[in-house]
Amino acid sequence: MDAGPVRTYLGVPLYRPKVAFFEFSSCEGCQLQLLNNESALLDFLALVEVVNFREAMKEKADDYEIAFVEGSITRSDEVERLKDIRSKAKILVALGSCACFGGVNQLKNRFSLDWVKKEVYGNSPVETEPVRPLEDVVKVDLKIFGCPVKKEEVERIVTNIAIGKAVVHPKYPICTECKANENICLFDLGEPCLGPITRGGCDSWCPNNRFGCWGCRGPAEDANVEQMKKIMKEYGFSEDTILDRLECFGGFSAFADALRKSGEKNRGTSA
Amino acid sequence: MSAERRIDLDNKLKFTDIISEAPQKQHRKSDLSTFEYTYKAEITNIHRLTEMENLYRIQIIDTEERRQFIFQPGQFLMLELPGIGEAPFSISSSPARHGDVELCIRKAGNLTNFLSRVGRGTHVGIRGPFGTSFPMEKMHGQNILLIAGGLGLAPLRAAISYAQDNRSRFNSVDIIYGAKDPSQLLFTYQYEMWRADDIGLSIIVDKPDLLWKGPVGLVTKILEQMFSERGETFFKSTYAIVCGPPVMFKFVCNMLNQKDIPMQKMFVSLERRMHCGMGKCCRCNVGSTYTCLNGPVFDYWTVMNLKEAI
Amino acid sequence: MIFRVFDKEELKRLFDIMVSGNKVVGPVEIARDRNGKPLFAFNEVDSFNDMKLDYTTTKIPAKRYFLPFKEDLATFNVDVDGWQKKVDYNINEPFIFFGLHACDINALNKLDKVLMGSVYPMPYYAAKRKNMFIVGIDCTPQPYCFCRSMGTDTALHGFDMFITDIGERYFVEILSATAYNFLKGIRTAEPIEADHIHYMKVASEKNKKFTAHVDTTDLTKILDMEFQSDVWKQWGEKCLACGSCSKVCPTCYCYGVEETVDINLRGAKKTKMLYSCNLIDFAQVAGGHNFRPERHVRLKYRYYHKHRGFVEAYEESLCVGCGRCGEACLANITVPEVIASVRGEEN
Amino acid sequence: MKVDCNINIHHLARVEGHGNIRIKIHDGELQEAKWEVVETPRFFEAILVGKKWDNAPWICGRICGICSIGHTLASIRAVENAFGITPTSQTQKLRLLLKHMETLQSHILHLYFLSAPDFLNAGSVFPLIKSHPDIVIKAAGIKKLANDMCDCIGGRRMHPTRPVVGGFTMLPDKKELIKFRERLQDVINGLLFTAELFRTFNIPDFVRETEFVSLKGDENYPFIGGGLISTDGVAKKEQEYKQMTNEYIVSQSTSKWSRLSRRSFAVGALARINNNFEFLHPAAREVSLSFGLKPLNHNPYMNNIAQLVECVHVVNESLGLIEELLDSEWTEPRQEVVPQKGTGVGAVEVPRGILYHCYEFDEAGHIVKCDCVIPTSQNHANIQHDLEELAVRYASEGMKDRNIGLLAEMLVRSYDPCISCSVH
Ligand SMILES: Cc1cc2nc3c(=O)[nH]c(=O)nc-3n(C[C@H](O)[C@H](O)[C@H](O)COP(=O)(O)OP(=O)(O)OC[C@H]3O[C@@H](n4cnc5c(N)ncnc54)[C@H](O)[C@@H]3O)c2cc1C
Ligand code: SF4
Ligand code: SF4
Ligand code: SF4
Repeated sequence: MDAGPVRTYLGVPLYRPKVAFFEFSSCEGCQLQLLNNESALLDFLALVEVVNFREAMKEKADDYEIAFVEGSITRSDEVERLKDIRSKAKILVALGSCACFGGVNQLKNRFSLDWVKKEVYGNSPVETEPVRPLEDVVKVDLKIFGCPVKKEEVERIVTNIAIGKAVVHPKYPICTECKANENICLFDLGEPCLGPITRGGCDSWCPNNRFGCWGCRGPAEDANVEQMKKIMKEYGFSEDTILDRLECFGGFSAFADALRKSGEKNRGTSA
Repeated sequence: MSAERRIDLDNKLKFTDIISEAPQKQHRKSDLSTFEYTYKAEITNIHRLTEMENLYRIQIIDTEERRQFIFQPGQFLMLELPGIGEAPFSISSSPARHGDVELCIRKAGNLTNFLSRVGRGTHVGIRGPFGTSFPMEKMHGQNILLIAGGLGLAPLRAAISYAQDNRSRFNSVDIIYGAKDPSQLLFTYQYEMWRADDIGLSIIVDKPDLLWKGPVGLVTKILEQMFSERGETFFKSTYAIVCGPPVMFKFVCNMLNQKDIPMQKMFVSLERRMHCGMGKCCRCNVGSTYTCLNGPVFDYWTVMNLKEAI
Repeated sequence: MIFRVFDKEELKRLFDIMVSGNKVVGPVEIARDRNGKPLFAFNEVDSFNDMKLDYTTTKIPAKRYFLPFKEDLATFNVDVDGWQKKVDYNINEPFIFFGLHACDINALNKLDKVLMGSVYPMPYYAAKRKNMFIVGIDCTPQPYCFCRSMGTDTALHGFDMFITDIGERYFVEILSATAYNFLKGIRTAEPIEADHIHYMKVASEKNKKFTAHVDTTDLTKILDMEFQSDVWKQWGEKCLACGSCSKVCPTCYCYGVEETVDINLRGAKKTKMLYSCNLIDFAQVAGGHNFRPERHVRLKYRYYHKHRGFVEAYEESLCVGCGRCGEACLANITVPEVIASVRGEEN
Repeated sequence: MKVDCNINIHHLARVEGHGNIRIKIHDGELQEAKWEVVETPRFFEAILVGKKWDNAPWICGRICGICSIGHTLASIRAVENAFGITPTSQTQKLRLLLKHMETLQSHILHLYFLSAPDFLNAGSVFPLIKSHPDIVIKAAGIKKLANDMCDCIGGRRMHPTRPVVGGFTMLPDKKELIKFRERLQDVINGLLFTAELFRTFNIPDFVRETEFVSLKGDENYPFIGGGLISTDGVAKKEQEYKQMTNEYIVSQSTSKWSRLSRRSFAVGALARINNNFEFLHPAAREVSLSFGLKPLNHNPYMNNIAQLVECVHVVNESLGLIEELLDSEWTEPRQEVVPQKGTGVGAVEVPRGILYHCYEFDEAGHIVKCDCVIPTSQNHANIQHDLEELAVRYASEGMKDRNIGLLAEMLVRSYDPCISCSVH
């Protein structure tokens, strides 16, 4: 795609960065969210120059400034490929929960690798490593949370990058947005929800649909997880349910690990 | 739908009228249309002061509006760049110049960084002026002591300009100015002019560089000196204006208080996040006091009584 | 004030007259909670039977019709030559609010003081508030209601008419000419002595039903004295800092502003979003300094603003005792308990 | 006669996931023709062990970003079958409607964004934005409608939030459905435009005898649950899916492979049409016939056309479903779920073919064993065998490597493989 005339905003010339998209172990859904972005796709392409997007295009170039990287790291060849991307990119963006926290993939880490391999591939050899988020391997400059990422948020972030505005994530939890959306609180309906401790920004996507939050965006700033656990218990949710939510996407892994350790029931190793 | 059943707006206001009038309306307090009314202004000059601070000269485009824009030293305005942000800035120039103001702005975030990238001729939006001011008139016939730390010199400069413009109305006028290091000193080109206008100026830096010949330390050090140089009676007829980080003005004010300057004769300027400038958004509240309405200039007695002020 | 009475079946006729030419918002049941109890909200209604006039407090207050959670303060057209700012106060067509409780009307009266009564009135609010015709209705105190302690269990103004069920008939207080005209459409009568007696009986019955109380005696002073008290820390430990209390509070009005550039760079928006002083970055300033970094300090701040600061400025508290915040709080932090603990009345 | 050919395509573009194509012919002898799947496995089947039943649809939907709705529905069906829950007819209709919209959006994505560039000589859809804006705008319009409708019924277009075991957390507003009914009418025109566009494309004429597996329709063109059938005459029940899939492990692929009556079989739109042609909506059947597509068709490239035909089918059927939903009173969105010990299978036709989820539960409703068989895994072996034959055939006709490479790529893309999904 050609660059077109230099654009300006309030007289300030804008930089049209070359961007590339890459994926590691993931469902590729976060990238797809961009293609799902029918109405703003053209504007999006005017802001950035896409030079590499395997899911959508055949052309590829190694000359890029911003790398959007989706997926978690689960194999040694991925480590190498990621380091290579890091060395070429000025800004490396972790796109989605897998890249930020390991995503659902990291649930694998509850088990021994041997057991996992055997359960799925029997005795055939297969290579795999414990699941890691990108930042465990390389430096990550910016994270875009969510499973999947929200296209409005990606749009806003890309616009901000183009005009040189800082990307600031909400520090407050989902509840703040949920209440503004006038939802019925799921706790009133007897459903669990991690809204009080999960970082806002998705505009309470799940609770808007009467579906409790699973914490895909990781903890809000200064999240009161201890109190949350107490509340869940008071509402009659089992430790299993609390753990299921906390461990699902990896954002709360430190809390989930602690909870798993404290619980007598060690579901992971019993299998 | 029968006409008589519709709600008759009887004594209720019809707001459509106000909106259509809004753009022509001059800025009047207590008028509904002033809330989001911005003066369109142009950046006519940008002067780089240091690595971090620029001085922007901003002129309201409409001459009539410019004439009507009257402010007092210590007041601030809200400066807006569409889509980038809006933030409060103290007016840093002489009140005599009405709607042709200077703002000394430090790069601190979105708006201020973007401002450092725009060029002359850029249009900005201005709301204001807002807030309380240094009661300059009350100080007539007295000594004034202007103490600034770092960026605190920005709001102080409006008071200094006032003192320059009205030098004969004050007894002695002294500035004590402290900065981290010599490279961060603001308005260096004006120091001689101030001195020429019979304004005492002492500058102190915390971390000197090789060329620095002046005193080294904190503003309190100069203040100590001043205490020993000037007699007790000097402080009896002195007003102080202190601008700078909270830790600094807390120390300075307490020292001045020991020299028996009453707390009501010391003025400080507080800084909080602000969105409206009009006492609505509550972001600037200290306790229940609005920094934008009841401040930003407070006498030190009030500040002492505000919980969480410092 | 003009009083009338009318028969029960006339209420529906009154509603029909109103709805035939106007948009009407009223209380409706939106779901049942996990214990089977109904949950209510204010929604647009077209038929009398859709409303539940015996509703208990709605989870979300009426505030959203006057002070939306999110509202564009201005939009901009941006092009190479510069920009134009467009301001729209988002005035609704006038509409009728049918069945607001006294506490919620009082909440609007309090908001009026800040948002309309001060030096800079807020046109976005005023436009909506002034264009709203309000029909108040009496209520039954719930276990969490402490409006009586806050002096907001009856509304003296801020509505057009207020309807009280006095047994066989409705008793109506009329405050506006428009209301008077509406009532001409149905059969009403001058109240007789018996009606007044019934009215007073209903009122005193209602008073007996309050179970939650807040002792407001000398509260401003006590709050000042207990500023450093450790009880705040205990509440801070429980607090989730989610801001739900402020969002559901009919009188919380603090907001944040965000400016965004459209993805096509041809426009921009200045959007206001109701914020909460309990959220972590409420008091953060440029440079990153946070004046209230701890949960308990922020929680305390909310109580200071409502029960001390506002009293100082307006001689009344900014709480109407509706109990919504306590009901919405998952950590069970309720106003009566917090105030009691600050007064040292707990345990 | 051309005797040598050497093709090496690393990380094939415009498919979901990572796969390589390698073809080597020396002296007229096929040395190697390989469809390699190098995607990293994520071990979903192991991940789920020990999890409570309500995790299954939520986590399993994340096997794939493109067909997450299909995965969610298959997973829900498996859990419901294990617990003996029969969804209400309202739930069934809404699920089918949701499914249809996913099919529509996925097929359109494939047809326009992944497949069409091949026929229009472009590397991606991006240059088409300039050269063929009308096409891109049409495609985006259809996709947007489908996605918007998924948002409305499923909560969101990807990793849906409303469909749960027992029904839905929330029902759409009927007023919304009325609006969608209108927009769907417009889409019919868009699809006719698409048909005209594809008529101008030169679909390679390559035929290889293949067995096709899909759900079996009874009265309707099948999408959710029911019997299993193959064009070679095999018929099985849903819970006997393992006898249909016969998964085995191969070294060239981290995805498992499948076989039935022959060395390999195919699933997907073409398989569904080959097995259930008579149940297609008449309008869809008409489009199909206009392309000369009728059972049994053995040209894998025709899967593109089969997808187009299905688009016409789902749009027409959705209009009917909306009508039925609008005519009925909404009932409770969700049934109560009581977990019980047992095993359940859910077979669902997702855009790329038949998908199976199977879970075994303990008394408390915790997953003991989990198995997911993905359509693309079932196709891998068939892709491999198609490639072998294609390479030999075209090499012997003297075609240039570059062109064989392109045809090979197009072949793989025709299957619309969802590779990360197949590896899961
Ligand atoms: C009365 C008054 C007078 C002032 N006078 C002057 C003056 O004369 N000169 C001057 O330079 N400054 C002055 N200031 C300070 C000035 O207002 C701030 O520097 C300005 O608001 C910065 O705006 P910004 O958009 O550049 O920064 P922002 O982008 O708002 O960022 C400021 C800080 O807040 C943080 N932040 C940004 N967005 C968020 C968010 N959404 N959530 C949480 N944290 C966030 C950032 O980390 C950053 O550190 C004054 C302030 C007041 C109140
Ligand atoms: S549903 Fe969840 S996010 Fe919403 S208010 Fe309740 S706990 Fe918070
Ligand atoms: S509500 Fe929770 S789980 Fe849902 S998208 Fe937002 S953060 Fe993720
Ligand atoms: S503080 Fe709580 S009780 Fe008081 S008005 Fe607000 S929500 Fe109601």
